[in-house]
Parts: sequence; C-alpha cells; structure tokens
Amino acid sequence: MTVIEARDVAVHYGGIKAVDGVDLALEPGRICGLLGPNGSGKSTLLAALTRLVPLTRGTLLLDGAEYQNAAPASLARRGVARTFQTVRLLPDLTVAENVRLGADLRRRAPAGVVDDAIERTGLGDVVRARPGELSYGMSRRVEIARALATSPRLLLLDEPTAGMNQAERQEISELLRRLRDEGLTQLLVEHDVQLMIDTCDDLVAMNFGAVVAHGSPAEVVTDPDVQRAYLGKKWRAHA
Amino acid sequence: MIAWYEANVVLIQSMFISLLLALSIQVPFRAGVFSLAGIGSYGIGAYTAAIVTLQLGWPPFAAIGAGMLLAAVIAYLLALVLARLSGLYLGMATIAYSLILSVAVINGGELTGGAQGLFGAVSDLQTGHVVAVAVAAVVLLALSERGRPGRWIDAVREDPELAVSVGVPVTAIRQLSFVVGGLLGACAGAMNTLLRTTVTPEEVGFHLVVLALTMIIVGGSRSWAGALIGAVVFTWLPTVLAFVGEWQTLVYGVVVAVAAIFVPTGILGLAQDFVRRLRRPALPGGRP
Amino acid sequence: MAQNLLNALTLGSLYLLFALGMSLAWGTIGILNFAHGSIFMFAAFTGHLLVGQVALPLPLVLLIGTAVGAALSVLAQVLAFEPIQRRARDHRRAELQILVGGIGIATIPLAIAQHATKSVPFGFTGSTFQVEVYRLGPVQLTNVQLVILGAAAVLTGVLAWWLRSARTGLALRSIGVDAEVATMMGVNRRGLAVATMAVAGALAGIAGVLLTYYLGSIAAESGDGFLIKAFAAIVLGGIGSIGGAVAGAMILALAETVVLTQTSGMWVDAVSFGLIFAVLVLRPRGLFGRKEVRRT
Amino acid sequence: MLEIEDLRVSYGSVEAVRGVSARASEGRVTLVLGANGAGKSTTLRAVAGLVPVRSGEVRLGGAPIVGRAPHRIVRDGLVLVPEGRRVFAPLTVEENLVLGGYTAPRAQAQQTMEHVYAMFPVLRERRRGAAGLLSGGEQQMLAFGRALMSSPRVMLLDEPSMGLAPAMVESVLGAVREMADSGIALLVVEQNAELGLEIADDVVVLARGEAVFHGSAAEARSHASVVRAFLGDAALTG
Amino acid sequence: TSSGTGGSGGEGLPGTVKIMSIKEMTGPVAFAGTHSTRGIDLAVEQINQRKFLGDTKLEIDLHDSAASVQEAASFATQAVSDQSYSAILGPAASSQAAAVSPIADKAKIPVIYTQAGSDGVLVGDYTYRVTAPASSYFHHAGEYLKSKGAKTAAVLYNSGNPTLAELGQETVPQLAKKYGFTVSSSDGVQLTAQDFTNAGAKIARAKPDAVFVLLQGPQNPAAITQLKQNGYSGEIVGMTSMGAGNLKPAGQQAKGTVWPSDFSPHAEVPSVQEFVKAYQAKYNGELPNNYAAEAYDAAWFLARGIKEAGSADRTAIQQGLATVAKQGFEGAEGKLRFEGNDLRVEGVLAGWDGSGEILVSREAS
Ligand SMILES: Nc1ncnc2c1ncn2[C@@H]1O[C@H](COP(=O)(O)OP(=O)(O)OP(=O)(O)O)[C@@H](O)[C@H]1O
Ligand SMILES: Nc1ncnc2c1ncn2[C@@H]1O[C@H](COP(=O)(O)OP(=O)(O)OP(=O)(O)O)[C@@H](O)[C@H]1O
Ligand SMILES: CC(C)C[C@H](N)C(=O)O
Ligand SMILES: [Mg+2]
Ligand SMILES: [Mg+2]
Repeated sequence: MTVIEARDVAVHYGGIKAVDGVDLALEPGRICGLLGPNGSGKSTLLAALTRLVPLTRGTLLLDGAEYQNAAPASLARRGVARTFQTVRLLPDLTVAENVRLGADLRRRAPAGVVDDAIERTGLGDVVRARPGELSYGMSRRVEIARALATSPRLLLLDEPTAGMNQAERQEISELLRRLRDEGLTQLLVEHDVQLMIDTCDDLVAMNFGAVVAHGSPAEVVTDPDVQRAYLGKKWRAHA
Repeated sequence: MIAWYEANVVLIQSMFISLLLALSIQVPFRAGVFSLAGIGSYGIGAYTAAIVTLQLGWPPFAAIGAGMLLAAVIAYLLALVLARLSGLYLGMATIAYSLILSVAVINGGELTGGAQGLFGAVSDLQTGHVVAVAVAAVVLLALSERGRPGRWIDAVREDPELAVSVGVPVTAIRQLSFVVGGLLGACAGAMNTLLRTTVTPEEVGFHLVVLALTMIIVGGSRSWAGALIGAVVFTWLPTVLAFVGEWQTLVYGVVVAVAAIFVPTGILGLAQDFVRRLRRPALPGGRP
Repeated sequence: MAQNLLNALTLGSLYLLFALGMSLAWGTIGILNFAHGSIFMFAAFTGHLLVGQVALPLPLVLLIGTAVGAALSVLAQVLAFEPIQRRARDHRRAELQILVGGIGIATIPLAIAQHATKSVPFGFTGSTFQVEVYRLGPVQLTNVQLVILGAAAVLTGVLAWWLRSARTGLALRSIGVDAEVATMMGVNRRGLAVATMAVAGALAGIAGVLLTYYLGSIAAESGDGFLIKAFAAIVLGGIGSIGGAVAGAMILALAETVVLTQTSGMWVDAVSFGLIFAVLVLRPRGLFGRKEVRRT
Repeated sequence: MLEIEDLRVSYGSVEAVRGVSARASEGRVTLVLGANGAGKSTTLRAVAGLVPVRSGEVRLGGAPIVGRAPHRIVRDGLVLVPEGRRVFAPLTVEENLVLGGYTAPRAQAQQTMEHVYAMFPVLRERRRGAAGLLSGGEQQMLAFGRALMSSPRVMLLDEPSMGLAPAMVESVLGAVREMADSGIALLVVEQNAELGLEIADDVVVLARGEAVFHGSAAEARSHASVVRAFLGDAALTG
Repeated sequence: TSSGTGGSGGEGLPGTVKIMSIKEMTGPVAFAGTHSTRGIDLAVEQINQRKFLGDTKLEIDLHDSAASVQEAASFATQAVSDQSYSAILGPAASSQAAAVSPIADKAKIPVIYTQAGSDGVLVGDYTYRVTAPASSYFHHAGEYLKSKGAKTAAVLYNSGNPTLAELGQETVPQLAKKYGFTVSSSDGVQLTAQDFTNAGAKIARAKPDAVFVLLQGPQNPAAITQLKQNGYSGEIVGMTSMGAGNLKPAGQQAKGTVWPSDFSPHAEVPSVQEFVKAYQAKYNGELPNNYAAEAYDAAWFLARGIKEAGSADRTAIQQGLATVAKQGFEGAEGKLRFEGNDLRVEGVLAGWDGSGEILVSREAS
C-alpha cells in the first residue's frame, strides 16, 4: 500500500511541459528524495500532488483513493503537509503564531505540537519575532515547523535547507530522519546530493518533466543519465 | 450630561451607524477581499426598511431584518459571480454594483420615491437599540479576530495558497466575508432610515464609499477597533472643526491626508506599536 | 449616426486624456491618485482666473493648465505619496494609504475653488479663442473637438511609445514591481517618480482646460465625476496598459452615447457601470490586463 | 577596491552587525561565512545602501559611500545580488536583464546579455516569458545574470548558489572566479563552504554580527572551528 | 415641550429671541446658503433697528451644515434640546430638510425653510417653507411660449433633483396641455451629468420651437452652449437655477434665455424695490438674487410670527406663524400668500440678456 501515488501526471503551461507523464509512489515510513536539474519539474510536481495546480492529465491517489479532483484544503485535513520553495510566512503574526497556524487545522490539536515543532526546528529563541525580522535561514525553519504542526502523515519538502550551512543542514537532516523513524512519510526535494544520500531511503531523478531514474540513492547517483544531466564534477568523480 | 446627550443624540446615533458601515467594508478587507459591496448593502437596507415600514407597516426589527436578509442573499450571489476577481478589480466591480443601485433607486418610481426618496417611515427604534446591535456586532467580530479564526482570516488575506495548504477553507471564508459585510451594511442602512424616518438617493451614493474607506484606513483596517476609531473620529471631526468655519472641509482633508501619510497602520496600529514597544524587550540576536 | 460616433469619440478622448495620467502613475509607480480630479479642476480654475485678467489664447491657457497640473501633482507626490511609499512595508498596504491620502488632498483645491466660486460654474469667457463650427456633410465638428481628438491621439501615442520602448519606461514599471530592487539596478526611483507624477499632472491639466473649452464651463465639483469614470475606464481596460485605457475610455464613452441617444439619460450610469461589471465578471483582469504572475 | 571598516547596523534596538570589517580587492574573491542570522545579508545590504548604517566606514575605490543613495552606489560600480532572488516577477526575463544593464552603455549591455544567455541557455529560451514563472533555480540564474549586466567593478553576492543544481552551482561559482580573474572585486556569501573555498582567496567568518575570523582560504581550510561549522565533521577527520 | 424659553417665559417677549439658522455655507450648494444668509442678516438688522419686536432683539445663530444630512440633523437636535432656541431657519437642500423636519416636528419647534422643494419636507404644523414651488408660478413660461407661438417643446431635465424632476415630469406636460403646445421629447439626465453634447445635438436636430432646460446651476451654461453650438435657435426656458450668475460662462450664447422666477430685482413692486435698495445699500450695490429674497422673507415671516405670539415660546410662535400665514404679507418676493404651510407667490419671468439678468416682465403675456 502506498501513501500517495501519481500515475502519468502531466502539467503543461502552453508549450511548456513542466511535468510530463510522471509516475511516483511513496511507501509509508520512508523518505523519498526527488532531484533533478533546475526547471525539471520538481516543484510543479509537488504543486500537482497538493492540488495547487490543475493537472493536464493523470491520476492522483491518496491511500489508494483517487483525489485529483479534491479540494486542496481537504488534503491538509487528510494529513498531507508541505513546505514551499519560496518562504511563505504571514508577516503580521509572530513566529509562534505562524507555527500555530499549522495546528489550527485540527479543532483539537494534540497538546504540545506547536511547542514541539518549534523546539525541534530550533526556533526557541525567536518565537516572538515577526518574519520580517528573521534571517533567511531562520524563516526556512518556520516553514518546516508550520508543516510539522499540522501533525502530518505525509510531508512534502521543497528545498528545506536552502540558505543553511553545512552544520545546519546536518541538523535538519537528522530531524527528518528522526521524523521518519517516528513513521512520517516524506518527499524531499533538495540539490545537496550528499544530504540526499544521507537522508533518503529512495531517490527519484527527474529531467524535462519526466522521471529518468529511481532506486536506492547509490543507484541513482551513479546512473549515467543523472550524472550527465545533474551532478557536478565532484559526484562525477565518485563514479 | 443628559443635556449633552440630548443635544448630540444624532451624532451619537450616527457614530454607531458609521461604525457598522465601516465594519461592512472592514470585514471583507480583513479577509483580503477588496469588496465595497457593503455600501450597496447599506442602500438595500435603507430602502428595504423604508418600504416595508411604509407599505407593510412592519415593526422596526422586522424591517431591519428584511433589509439584512435581502442584502445577505445578494451579497452571497455577488460572492459567487465575482469569485475570480481580486484587488482593485473587485473594488471597481463592487463600486459599480453600488452605483447601479443608486441609479436604480432614483428611477424606481413609486416604490423608491424617485429623486425625492421615501419619508415618513416612523418607527419606535431607539438609540439604545442601535447601540446594542453595534455592540453585539463588535463582540462577534472581536471574537473572529483572535485565536484560530483570526489566524485563518490573516492567512486568507496574506497568502491564500499557503492557507489552502494548511487546510483553511479559503473559498468559504471569502464568501462569508461578503455575506457578513452585506449584513452589517444593510443593518446600518436600515437603522439609519428608521432613525431619520427618511431616505433619499443622495444618501446612498458614492460619498459613502469615500467615507467608509477613509474611516477604516485612518482608523486601521486590521481590526474592528480601527473601524471604531474611524467612526468616532469622522463623526465628530466636523463638530470639532466647526471653529475653523468656512475652511472646515479643507482642514478635514488635511487631517485625512496627514493621517494617511504619517499613520501607515492607522491610529489603531500606532497604538498597538506603542504598546508592543513598551512590553517587549529587545529581540535576542540570531542563533549562535 | 456619424455625428454620434464623433461625439462619442470626443467624450472618449476627454476620458482618455484624464485617465491617461492616472493610468500612467498607477500602472508604473503604483500610485492611484484620487486627487487627480481635483488637480484637473484646479488647473482649469487657474486658467479661468487668469483669463479673467487678460484675454489669453487657447495655447497659452493650455500651457498654464499643464504647468499648474504638473506642479500640483508633484506637490502631492513629494508631500504625501512619496512618504507613504517610503513608510509602507509592502505595496498592497501603500496602495490604500495612497488612495485615502489622495482623497484627503483632493479636498484642498476643491475647498479653495468652492470658496472662490461658491460652486457657480466658471469658464474661459475672456479667452481670445472662439469656438467655430465646421460642417462636413451630415457631421458637424468644432475646433475644440479637433484639438481634443488631436491631443488625445498624439499624447497617447507618445506615452505608449515611451513606456514600451524607452528604458526609462521599463525602469518605471520596475519601480511598481519592487522599488527596492529597482534602486539596486541603478534606477533613481524618487527622481523618476516625481517626473512621472509631473507628466500625469500635466495630462490632468490639459484635460481640465480642454474639457472646460469643450463644455463651455465646469464647476468646482466637476473633477469628482470624472474621477470615477476614469478609474472605471482604466480598470475596464486593464490596469497598467495604455491600450487598455484607450479601449476603456472609448467603450465607456460609446456606451454612454448610445444610452443617451437611444434611451433616457437617467440610466447612463447604470448601463455603463453595468457594462463594466459584466466585463469584469467575464474578464477578471479587464480587457487587456496582464495576468497575475503567480506560481507555487 | 571595497573597504568595510567597523560597520555597525541596527534594526530598531536589535544590533544585527556589530563592528564588521572586511575588504574586497580587484581580482579577488572574499568569501563570507556565518550561521543563520549572523549578519551576512545585513552587512551586504548596508554596503549597498539599502539599510542605514549606524556607524563605521565603507569606501568604494577610496571614496566613502555611507549615506549615498543606493542607485548612486550602483552607478559607482557596485552591485548586489540580493538574497532570495527578487526578480521582477511580472516583467519578462529579457526585461529583467535590460534593467540590470540600466546604468551600462547600451552596446555593452547588449554584449553582456549575449554572454548571460550563453551561460544560461534556459534564460534565452524563456526570454519573452514572465520571470516570476521560472523555477526557483532559473530565477537564481536570472538574478545572477541581471547583476552581471551592469558590468560592475565590485559585486556582492548573497548566496548565489541557493537553489541551484550541483552542476549549475559549479558553473556559477566558476563564473565568479572568472570575473575575479578579469579584475572585478567580489564579496560572496556562500553556504556551500566546500565549493566556496575552492574559488575564494580570502575568508571572513561572521558570528552574531561580529567578524570572528579573517584570513586566506588556505588558512580557513585548516582552521578547526571554521571547518567544523562549515565543512562538516567529516572534513575534519578526513 | 411647551415650557417657556429665554429667561422671561410665559407672557411677553424676553430681551432676545434666539434662532438657529442651519445653512449650507460650504460645499456644492453654498451658493444657496451664503446668499440666504445675506438675506437673513439684512432682515434681522431691519427688524432690530426698527424695533419691530419692541425692545426684543432677534439673534441668529448660524451653523454650517456643509453638504451633510447628518450635520443638519445634528444641529436640529441641538436646537431642540437647547431651550434657548425659539425656532429654526432650515437648510436649502431637500435631503437635509427632510431629515430635520421629523426631528423638529416631534419636538415641536418651528422650522422655516427656503428652497427644499421636496414633498417630504413639510410634515406637520411646525414646518413652513417660504419658497413657492416652481410649479405654482410656472404658468409664466406657458404664457411666454404661447405669446411666441411655440407649438413644440423639448424637455431636458435633471432626474436626480426632486424639484427639477417634478418640473420636467409633471409641470411641463400640464403646461403643454394648458397652453397648447406639445412636448416633442423629454430627456432626463443624471444628477451630476456634465456633458450635454449628445442631448444638445439630439434636441437641435429635432428643431422644437422651445426647449425647457431644467438643470442644476453648473449644468445650465454647459447645456445651453451645446444647444447653440448645434445650431439651435428656438426659445430656451429654464428655472431659477439659471439665476445667481450661473449663466455667466455661457455669455452671449445664453442670450434670450428666460425662466419663471419667484423673484426679480427688477420687478416694479414697491416691497420688492424696498428690499432691493436696502440690500444694495448693505452689500456694496450687489443685486440680490432669489435665495437672498426668499430667506429675507423667511426671516420677516418669523419675526411677524413672534410678534403675533408675543412670546418666545415655541408653540406660541407656531401659532403666531399660522396666523401670519393665513393673512399673508408683502415681502421681497412681492405679495406672499400661504397655502397651508407652503408659500405661493405671483412670480415673474426673468431672463438673460447676454451679460446680466433682466426682467422679461409680463407684457409678453
Ligand atoms: N505557471 C507556470 N507558467 C509557465 N511555466 C512554468 C510555470 N510553472 C513552472 N513553469 C516552468 O516549468 C518548469 C518546471 O518548473 P519547476 O519549478 O517545477 O522546476 P524545479 O524542478 O522545481 O526547478 P528548481 O530546482 O529550479 O526549483 C520550469 O521551466 C518553469 O519555468
Ligand atoms: N528587518 C529586520 N528587523 C529586525 N531584525 C532583523 C531584520 N532583518 C534581520 N534582522 C536580524 O538581524 C540578524 C542578522 O540577519 P541577517 O539576515 O543579516 O543574517 P544572515 O547572516 O544573512 O543569515 P542567513 O544565513 O539566515 O541568511 C538576525 O538576527 C535577524 O533576526
Ligand atoms: C439649493 C437647491 C439646490 C435646493 C433644491 N432646490 C432642493 O430642493 O433640494
Ligand atoms: Mg523548485
Ligand atoms: Mg542572509
């Protein structure tokens, strides 16, 4: 049984085929990494999965049930949470309130989810600050915390560690793995290959809107197509 | 005190009516819906109340209710028809709706009294009733500004897509804001008609758009309190400015302009910033 | 028929001349100036005062109107709109502040003109310019109409060309999108904004003077009526598009003319605003409005 | 070329930068490292004139520029690639580039544009499309390309590789190195310290608004605390 | 509240009788408010100087209602609640007046309006209006057209103003029946219409013998200019809104325009000329207009009512006013007579000779 599944999904904008026939299935309790060159359709695929863009064609399944016509807000209620590649915070709310917005989903959010999310993402010092006062890296953490506060079963992350340094990325990676161990299924988009290898159980590589390789991290990063299209010389050397 | 009240009872009534009118715009604004349909609703409320009072002899609260119901239904239909509009495009469409209504009442023949309007809509509506209705509305709206509903509305305004991604029913909240705006506007219009016993086409024109906008922008558009501040200021300002005589309008304009320039978040925002600064110590620096 | 079309074209050109300045400031630097109508009126009013002293020819009155319009508009920019934009956190917020600030500013010239005229209409009776009527077959045309049509066509053309092809036009649009980044490109945001407002005000002044010549007289309150019409025309056409402003103004004028000539004038506003409403329902960003650029 | 001396910047009562000194010289890349919130972006923004400086000196080619309007600073030859891309979303890709060359002579701008298109072919493909519809990485390329358009003497880059695919990071950082070699002075904030160090000549490390390390790239690579914080423990043992 | 006022109360007049005057001194109808106030000031000066009320002085407390219904209503409540006010001189705009009337009627304080032509203004015994409805003296227009042999007439009226709408929709058609011409076309324009090109062209093309231009002040010169530019050469008939200098911008083009008026400074009636002379003496030779004359009469009407009442008591004054109204009197508008609480005058036909207002007089009829 897959948690979420895309079958032959396509999203076209006029002549631009942002996503063009993708099949993807996420197994429960695993982190699946999604990588690919800039403009290969990763973010668009995430938007399609969360119903924020209309599909040109294809089928979406959540727990085996089709949902390509569902209202986007209903997905959150069914346990799908996401972060955005561009930070999206509410400027008038404090950090704590921005995180609480995630928990608002449930009339009775489990006690402590908000505090827990704040603590796990390392936002303890800035809970009362407003987004405009945060550095870029800190605001990325708020994105993650807000998603966690929805108590999701499935988390879709679009470049959550952009703007963080090596040590900070480690922290986030550890956090994601811990969450996985607690049973949270994840789809992670990132360009830091080492981080992807360290964090993910499976990898999917995209190019030109289509999946070009998938399998274990080791398999995917050694795939010649992926190497040519995507990886830098450092990783090419590894092969 | 009683003498003062008696002498100023019209202004006191106007203040609460203006508050409701301002809220009819402020509520949709808060949800990021730039709808000025509340002005049209004011007209609907004003005329409906006059018509049912004059022709059917309905008691005041039934008359007000009738106006509110009609306005709410129309507001809901507007919400459906205008669902794809946003920003000033929505503002223009709703202004157009309000202006069409004011042409319609002039040409409404016997029903609306044409250019003369309707008069003699006598009822036993009291100032106390108006105050009670306004207070009730404010309490309900104040509740919607806190906690979960408050955050949801903020999210709908600032970033609907984000809101959807955390499960906020964006469409429903938008539609609700139209309907609530309609109810508030119609309530204000209906009560004003019954207090004055008359309504003329002139009173439901474009100047209400200007007045309502001015009240909530100068008062502060993010909260009922801003609308209240705006209503108080702009009800009493002419009286306060009476001493400048002929140049009253000029000074009024200068006050509005100065407020818009120097008080970017409205008088309410100014007060809140002040309180926040008093309360909050400096933010600790970044993480080590 | 031809006559009606010509009249509609003239009215449309007047709306356009008025709307052009407003649209320019709004579509580029994001300033929706609600004092535009008041500036328009005051330019004509100043012309009226001067013409009352010395008999001036039309070009000179136009020049005065242009100068007064530009000066008032720049004043509003420097004293009000600039500070508002500087203080506001984001664009959307500044938009409403500017709108209300403009409403406040508008009352100042209005109050002065009302005080001076007691709302009695004024015109350029002292001007040396005489209206002449030409007859071309079934159509009659006045020299004022000619000037109006010419001015609208030429000024619109120049403005459209400038915005489209000149780098300055692009710089202006960038200010409207993100003023801070625009300065990071080397754009002198304040200078350009003042220049834009001067042009917008000059256009208002020209429109005010021409309208007064055309109608014979206007009153202190005349600016207000034009304001909402111009706003409507711009929105109808699509904000930020000069072509849209042209289309909006002409459609509005044509609709009004049709209503006026075919039915009773009492429904003019209902029909024209009904039209705007209908257009917006079908095209939520006006006729030529750019689609909002948004993606996830 | 660019000298920053004891720079202090506050947001209200928050002191974000507390006495940072740094320099960028012709032909050299100065790498700025630091944790989230350390004050890197603030330093760059202050130099570009976007936030008021509380005290300290910034000299461009010897002339003080503190307090100068940002658009003048650009005309003096200093350009900043801002954090978070900030492309003009409704304008086309090409219009973004033209704006980047606003201060440059037309002919030169035309030439640079060809160069940018050659470096990022996707931008040429999409040149008539709205910049806001590009993918995150494509926008980053545009932001970088746009800054090149002004042919600056000094360039400040705030995380130029953010959101770029690995191969693209290499080519962008490669371009940075090439620019330095052609005589431009660069100050680069880069979280990818490993790659950053490969192209950098000098390094400044910021922590809580203060410069805690100054030195050459080689020194930085062997400086334990720098390594631990920015290259990961693996590099220390390896 | 039939209690006494102003100190002495009961029988006899106090030292001063205080009146609140609510007028539009600013805003779009300021022309009415400011001229009314001049008329009132003149009347009060005369009343006090001539000791018309014995040693009692009339004192006017002026309040500017601007263009606001709310302000006007608020001043009315202030007058009501402050027992030192004995009566109100009301605003000119119908919408404001309609809001003042119920307040005054309920509190039983006399209000005397000028202008305020709408139906809803006179609501009970306490509200009076000293501007005759234009329809009541519009026969002057009918007679004039008959004398000119007009057979067809077009109507252009403002449908947003109650007075003008009534004239256009009801009075003129009745006139047509009575004076033997047909209404060839009738066009309403909106309250704030500015461009009369189409209306002017349309009417000019139809070439009616006469056209009724029933518009608000600033609209009149614009409409006439368009009619003339489109080659219209028939009669142009207006209403009092053509007076008060409103035709100046149309200059020579408006020459020959006539309008029935309740007042002309050139009327050879002794009471009119007495007023005109006094007015000119007080205001540097300026000729009074109808707003001034109406308000002058209103103030005198009030003074007579007070004298009749012999008291500053509101109810007594109302009764006094009723008595005076029954008798009528001579004033700035000539012979005044009341129908109920509403004024009737004989009226005149005024006109524009290209540079100023003239009396077309009744010799035409
Ligand atoms: N709304 C849209 N209109 C036009 N083109 C679009 C739109 N959305 C995405 N695209 C295009 O589709 C392609 C895929 O974009 P997407 O954002 O999914 O890429 P990505 O894989 O996330 O890239 P990156 O790693 O740079 O974030 C890009 O070329 C982008 O320009
Ligand atoms: N507008 C602001 N108002 C108040 N404080 C701010 C503001 N901008 C930044 N700060 C604070 O200043 C400090 C430095 O921020 P800055 O953005 O310079 O960090 P940074 O080093 O660039 O971090 P990152 O790597 O996350 O981008 C942080 O503590 C931040 O919270
Ligand atoms: C002053 C005038 C414009 C008043 C108008 N005659 C009315 O009855 O409302
Ligand atoms: Mg992406
Ligand atoms: Mg930063």
